[in-house]
Amino acid sequence: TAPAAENPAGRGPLVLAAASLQESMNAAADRWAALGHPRPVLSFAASSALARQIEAHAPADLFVSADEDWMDDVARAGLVAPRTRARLVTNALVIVAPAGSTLRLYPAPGFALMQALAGGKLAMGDPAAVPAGRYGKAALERLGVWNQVQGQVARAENVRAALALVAHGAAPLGVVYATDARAEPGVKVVGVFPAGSHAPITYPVARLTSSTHPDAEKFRRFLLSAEGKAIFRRFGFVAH
Amino acid sequence: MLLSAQEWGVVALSAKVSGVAILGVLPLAFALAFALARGRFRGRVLLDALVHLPLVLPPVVIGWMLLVAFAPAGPIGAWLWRLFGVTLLFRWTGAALAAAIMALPLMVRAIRLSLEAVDPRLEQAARTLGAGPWATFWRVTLPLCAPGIVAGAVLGFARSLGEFGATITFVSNIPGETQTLPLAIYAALQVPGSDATVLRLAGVAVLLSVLALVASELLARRQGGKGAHVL
Amino acid sequence: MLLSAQEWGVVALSAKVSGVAILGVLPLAFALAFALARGRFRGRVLLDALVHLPLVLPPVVIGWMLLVAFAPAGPIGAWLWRLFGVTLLFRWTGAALAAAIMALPLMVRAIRLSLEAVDPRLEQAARTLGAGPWATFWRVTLPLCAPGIVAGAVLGFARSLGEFGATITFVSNIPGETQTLPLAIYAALQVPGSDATVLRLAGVAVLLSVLALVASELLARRQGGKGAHVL
Amino acid sequence: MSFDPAPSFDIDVVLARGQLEFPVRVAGGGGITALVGPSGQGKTSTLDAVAGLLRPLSGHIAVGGTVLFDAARGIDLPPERRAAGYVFQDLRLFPHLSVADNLLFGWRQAAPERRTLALDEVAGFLDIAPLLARRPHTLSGGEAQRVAIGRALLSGPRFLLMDEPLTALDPARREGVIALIARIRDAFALPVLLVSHQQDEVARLADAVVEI
Amino acid sequence: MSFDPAPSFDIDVVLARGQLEFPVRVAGGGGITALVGPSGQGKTSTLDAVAGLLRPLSGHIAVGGTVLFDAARGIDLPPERRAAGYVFQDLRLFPHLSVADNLLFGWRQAAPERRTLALDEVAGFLDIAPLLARRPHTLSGGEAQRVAIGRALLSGPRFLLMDEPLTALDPARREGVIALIARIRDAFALPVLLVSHQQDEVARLADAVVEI
Ligand SMILES: Nc1ncnc2c1ncn2[C@@H]1O[C@H](COP(=O)(O)OP(=O)(O)OP(=O)(O)O)[C@@H](O)[C@H]1O
Ligand SMILES: Nc1ncnc2c1ncn2[C@@H]1O[C@H](COP(=O)(O)OP(=O)(O)OP(=O)(O)O)[C@@H](O)[C@H]1O
Ligand SMILES: [Mg+2]
Ligand SMILES: [Mg+2]
Repeated sequence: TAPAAENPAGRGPLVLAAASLQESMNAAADRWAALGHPRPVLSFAASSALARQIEAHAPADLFVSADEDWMDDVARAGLVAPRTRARLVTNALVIVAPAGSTLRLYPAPGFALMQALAGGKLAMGDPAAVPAGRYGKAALERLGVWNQVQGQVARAENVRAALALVAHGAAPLGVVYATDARAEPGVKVVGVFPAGSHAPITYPVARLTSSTHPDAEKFRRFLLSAEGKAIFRRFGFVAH
Repeated sequence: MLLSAQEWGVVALSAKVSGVAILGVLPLAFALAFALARGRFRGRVLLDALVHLPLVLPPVVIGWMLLVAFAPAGPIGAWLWRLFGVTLLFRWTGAALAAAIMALPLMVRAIRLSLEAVDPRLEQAARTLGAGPWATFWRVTLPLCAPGIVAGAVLGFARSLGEFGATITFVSNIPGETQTLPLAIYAALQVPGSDATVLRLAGVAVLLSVLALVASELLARRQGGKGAHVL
Repeated sequence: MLLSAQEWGVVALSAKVSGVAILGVLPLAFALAFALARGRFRGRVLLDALVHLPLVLPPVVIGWMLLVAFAPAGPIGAWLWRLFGVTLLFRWTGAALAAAIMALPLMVRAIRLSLEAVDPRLEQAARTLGAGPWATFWRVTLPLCAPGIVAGAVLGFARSLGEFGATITFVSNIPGETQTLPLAIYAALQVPGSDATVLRLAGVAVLLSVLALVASELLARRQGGKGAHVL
Repeated sequence: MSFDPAPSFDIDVVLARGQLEFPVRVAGGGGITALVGPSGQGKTSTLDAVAGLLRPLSGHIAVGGTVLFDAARGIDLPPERRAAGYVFQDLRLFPHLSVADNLLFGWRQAAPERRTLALDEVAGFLDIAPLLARRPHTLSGGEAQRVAIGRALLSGPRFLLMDEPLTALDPARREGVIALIARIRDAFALPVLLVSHQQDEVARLADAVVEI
Repeated sequence: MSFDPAPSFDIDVVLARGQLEFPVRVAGGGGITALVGPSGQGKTSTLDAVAGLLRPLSGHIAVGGTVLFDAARGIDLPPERRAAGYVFQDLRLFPHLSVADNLLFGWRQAAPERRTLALDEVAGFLDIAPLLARRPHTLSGGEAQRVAIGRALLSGPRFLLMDEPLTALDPARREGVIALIARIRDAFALPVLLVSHQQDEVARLADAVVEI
């Protein structure tokens, strides 16, 4: 028998969320608390780490993943409560350069990414590990430039680290989410990947079978409500 | 250095986790160091390798192993839950366990180095003076390797303060429960433009370790310093 | 244990990065240990704290500091580029630098512990026998603290093998150039269902460290073992 | 001098040190038995064997009628149960303890009824009272030697093993210590095994001389 | 015995050890100067000062006409340039070196013209030839003492400082070493400062006796 999550009075549900959702999820939790509920407890880490914790039967209430694969993995283990998985938000993929750049790129089949790099590195999340990297690689492949640039790719631990590489001038260009680019004043968006060049970038949310907190489902619904989605849109996510 | 109330909580938690980790693991570290320094059993190198494991593997892997072992259905976790009704998952005690394991190899090495420098002739002298093996251990061996114990504890404490990968993988990143300084720093690093927060928290971590260092220096000085050579 | 050609490359790179890091940083570690053990200058505790920094701060922060310092526009990076036309960014040399810095505190502590155990009366004896300060250092002090140097090197090598956070932050994860074992393991960990790969790579890392341990034990045995006590 | 009629030291063993193996036979008559012989011949090894620090290959060791070691009967008392008052040739003072704590190391372990001497008394006789608060590494050679003697005497020993205990002492102090040893032997009927290269010392102190 | 007419040791210093301060004056006539006095009076400290291991508070030290230390003139030769052959009271053999490497430690540092003695010769005289491959911790007390003497002699010293160098030796070996020291003094006109508690030793060897 798995130990149940404790629910000391005044403590909200435990939400495991991908680290890239930190600002928006915190804002949502603040709003929820302002509505008179106990503030949810938010734990941010890589989706992979959180999924493994769930699969180890750690007592949590909600899981917000940065990609569908890890949510699938959790679901396969039978740990997602029936009919609670939903698409929370989506994101767009962009090319960034240091803030002072005057470059302008139009990602299209065969576009001049290689020339724009001018021998420098293309920073992105590790395609083998980080969702943003995976999407980025897929998009570049679709546009037929991956083969040219793959030797120039600097694979970062996560998308925020890739962002930092560009912001500090270590790499002239980077492939990141639109939300990241928005948050970092050290970079500017110099190109946007067309939506068709990669699979939809989605952030699924689900309640877990281990959830015992009475507020868990209510908070999940709040996130998916119009008010919740408005909060995410403030941070650059796409939510309908 | 001005910290918010929540940040103070993080600092206090970090100090608690590291302190408990080091004090808790010190006896084990000593026992392992003793076995490695003095023991002549088969499998010594294997034990040595096992002790080094947390250094050699990326912390995330150690955290994952802990997660598997201490999961409610895991080999140790199930047992802990049945017998004591406790779980370390998502608890500060789990963070302390992770910190202790990551600090262990450093502590064992330092203590072992000191143990190997203890002159066995002094232990013989103690025996002839009526001290049995235990009394000799407490009154001669242990005090003679005090420098190694202090060095090991300091090194381990510093390592615990900086522990990140195993902790976040094992007990997640729960404010007030498992969010130690490195996890708070990580959280800040994920938010563009929060360099000031990162630096402030890093400053506190450094300050904590300087305090530990100064305390250890004072301890070492009280212990007698240069007097540790055999006449 | 069957590895793919690419995985063998990762192993070879890891060994190279760790080996170069430890051999390269050993003299610095010794110099720092010497200053901390023998020096009586102002700011000793500060230096001590600085040496411990890579332990106390999360590795990612150290990697980030390296990135800022060694970026083409960074204070050291710009200078390196202008003078020598080299950059450490995204290079295996940068991975070695990160590994060296993370291993430094462990090595300094071990060496310092041994240095503090050297009997100054033996150094005096060497001086009366005509050995100047340098000859005394080479012929007496250094061999007497060989156990600490070996212990420090082993500890540092193990730590280097496991280094992840600073490396990936500083030089990113470039196969064939900076993708060491922990980075490869991390990449595998991020993909659902690749536990077997993780375990295989972790096994290789452990094997590498066991080799280093065995080598160090043999070295220590040749060095004379129990004979290190003053008559 | 008063003699103890029972044989004090009854040693018949084969010892091994390094590659070397050598037989040792000592049959002390009582009182002080001097062990003399060339350097490197095995005097210290013999004392180590009696104290329980070196296990003989074969044979037996008895002191004052008590069997400490007997290979045939499988007897081998651990050092702490032999109650030897051993003054080591290389002194072996505890570097981490003050002189006073060195002196009291054995005394504190000893059963109360064996605490026949007091710290002040011994320190006075050995002229080390002013040194009690010091650490061993600050002592001169002769001072350290006297502390080592005092530590052995204060441990409530059933017999004394003294390995060249007077080498670093000036003539006056040597007289004092010799008188002290003789007094203790007589007062407590302690058998003493004394290694010495000084013929005059041996002649004056020893009740029996054994050549090794 | 042949005398050196120049004063061998000219020492007039104030030494400090711990809290203690004490003046020391030695004016040796030549040849072997014996330094005698009660334990803890400062004999070892004096030798340390001559060897350059203990800096006097004031005064001067000259040996065989060479000034080694002069507070007033700001002269203070480092130990390695004084070329003392120092036999320490606590021996201080190098634990990490074999007996042979211990013996040759100073010899290897010495200028070729100062290598007046050979390893074999010294090892033969001191009867330590069979020990050359051993480590110091396997030596008996007397063996270690002879190695320490040999190490000092082989270093090509300009003078000898010997702190109770014969305490652990049996009478026969002591005779041998005494003869060796006398021979070296005469052959190389080496001044020797000898600390000893043995009145017979002092009487037989010393050309001058200084009470401390
Ligand atoms: N570090 C120290 N602190 C305090 N006192 C010291 C220290 N070192 C030596 N002394 C004291 O200085 C005095 C002189 O010591 P020294 O070793 O020169 O004596 P010595 O004449 O050689 O005696 P011995 O014949 O016993 O060897 C002694 O009383 C000793 O206790
Ligand atoms: N660990 C060892 N390895 C090899 N030989 C050893 C070892 N320990 C002692 N010996 C040898 O054993 C012999 C006996 O040593 P012991 O110390 O008993 O002599 P001793 O009679 O006390 O001599 P001394 O009068 O010089 O102190 C010596 O020749 C010594 O070299
Ligand atoms: Mg002996
Ligand atoms: Mg002396």
